[in-house]
Amino acid sequence: MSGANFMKLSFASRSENESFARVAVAAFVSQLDPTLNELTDIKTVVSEAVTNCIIHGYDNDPNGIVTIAAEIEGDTVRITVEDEGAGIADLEQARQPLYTSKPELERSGMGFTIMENFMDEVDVTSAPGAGTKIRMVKRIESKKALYN
Amino acid sequence: MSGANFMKLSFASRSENESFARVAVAAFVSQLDPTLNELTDIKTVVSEAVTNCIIHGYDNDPNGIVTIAAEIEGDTVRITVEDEGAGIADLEQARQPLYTSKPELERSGMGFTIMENFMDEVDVTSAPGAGTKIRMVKRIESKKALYN
Amino acid sequence: MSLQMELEHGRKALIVRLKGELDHHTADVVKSRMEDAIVSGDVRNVILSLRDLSFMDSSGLGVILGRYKQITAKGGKMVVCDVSPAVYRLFELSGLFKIVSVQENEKSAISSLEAV
Amino acid sequence: MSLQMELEHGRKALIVRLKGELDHHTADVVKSRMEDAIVSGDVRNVILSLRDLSFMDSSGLGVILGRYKQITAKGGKMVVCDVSPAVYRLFELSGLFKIVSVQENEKSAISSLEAV
Ligand SMILES: Nc1ncnc2c1ncn2[C@@H]1O[C@H](COP(=O)(O)OP(=O)(O)O)[C@@H](O)[C@H]1O
Ligand SMILES: Nc1ncnc2c1ncn2[C@@H]1O[C@H](COP(=O)(O)OP(=O)(O)O)[C@@H](O)[C@H]1O
Repeated sequence: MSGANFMKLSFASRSENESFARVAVAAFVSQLDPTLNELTDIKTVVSEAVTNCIIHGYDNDPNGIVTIAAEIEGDTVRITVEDEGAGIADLEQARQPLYTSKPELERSGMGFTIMENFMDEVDVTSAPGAGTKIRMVKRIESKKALYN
Repeated sequence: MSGANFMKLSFASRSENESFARVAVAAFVSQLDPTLNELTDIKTVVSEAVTNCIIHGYDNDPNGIVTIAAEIEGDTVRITVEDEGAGIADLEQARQPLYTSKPELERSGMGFTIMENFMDEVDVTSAPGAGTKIRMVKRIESKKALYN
Repeated sequence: MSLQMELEHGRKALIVRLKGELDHHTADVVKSRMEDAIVSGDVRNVILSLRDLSFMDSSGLGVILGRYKQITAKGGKMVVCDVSPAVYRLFELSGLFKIVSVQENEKSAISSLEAV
Repeated sequence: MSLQMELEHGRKALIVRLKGELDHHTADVVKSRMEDAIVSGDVRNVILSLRDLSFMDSSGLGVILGRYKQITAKGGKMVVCDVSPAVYRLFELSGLFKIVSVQENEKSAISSLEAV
């Protein structure tokens, strides 16, 4: 392999695309021969981030666009999930476990906490009216073990 | 549902992405609740078109970009697969069953024939040096049956 | 659809079995069907079986917590059973396993309701 | 890897079992491993079992046709067995089923070689 492998995926902000998005990213990452647990982690964080774009970023308006980029380099996968929606005013508050701005929608407020726990790095860029971009990094252990 | 659902996917022209591409498109199309046969058809034509971009469009250079767009409207899925590679000089010849410009790579020359047989419409735009774009349309029967 | 639901009105509890993927998209139908069953039926307790659940994210936590609140407000109990390691991890992270009773399978879930 | 290969040197034939997905990406390894086995080993015929093949496209047709040519050049035969309806359709479209013998399973593939 020369250099990094990458993909970029954009789709309508419809909830029926949540499942599609996590399957697509999982299929891409499976090139690294991850364990089932690692694959579940990846699916879960993609689901969290994409759901947030749809619910919070676009307030359930199906006319927004969600963009995912993924890059594989060595044993590391980098994933960004991005919307051009509402943005987040108070990032520190947003990242608190159990904090949600939409309790009426039965949100658990656990999305960011799950991303932080399942990935090695999570970095959020956001500003009100300017959308939100989540960058996540995870090293895939199975491949590493192979090279030891 | 209001309007059409869509997705757009770009990735490096590496053969390891062939499997990823067909899984991603199949996951998107599965919203239409296709039969297993229909899903296999879709996977196969995506595999054919993407493989052609990689082998013929980019001559196996992994630095090219393959782009897939898919749109679901009613019971119909529209898929385009596109490269910015070599292009095709003689389209009529290229679409002949069993014709291949790379017999040394054990190509069967059946890619276009399969696309034409498995999809309802196939339309190719190409010019030497200007890349190739395949547009394919398929109506998903299972959904239609449901509405009858 | 990527989620199937089976509702069984047992003597002690409404048994809800989920099959497939529970995310934001599918949580709506889980919410409304369980809500309706709890409100309209003579339901004292709820057993939620996740044996055939192949995926769940935090939207699942939300809908489970919502039904937990609903049934406890009626004086009932909620037991979740057949929880996969992946789902258990979400329960741990969110602290849900501290408030919702988790049992190994439907049988022990039923016994746990009888024991009290 | 998305394709696994099993090679068994039988009395009458080299038996090759493919499992997983046969596309352009995985065709290379199928080509080189079968090529090596046919060239180096004392192989008279080839039986290719597709029982556990979950996907195949026209790159698979190419690699099968290539091995067919290789073994027939040595005076041998090639039999393909356990062909799914989807793969059979590709065989039909390409006319491959007219030149390569297709048998139901390994057993009948072996008998078909003995019969001649
Ligand atoms: N893409 C986004 N756009 C706007 N706001 C967001 C976005 N993602 C998260 N947020 C904000 O951060 C809060 C916490 O997110 P999260 O931890 O995923 O919990 P939940 O989605 O359950 O509310 C959300 O309630 C919302 O206010
Ligand atoms: N994306 C493409 N870019 C350039 N040439 C192409 C492309 N797709 C197809 N072709 C040309 O059309 C021919 C026939 O394609 P196809 O029927 O798929 O057979 P095969 O891929 O087995 O050669 C190819 O051999 C090639 O010359």
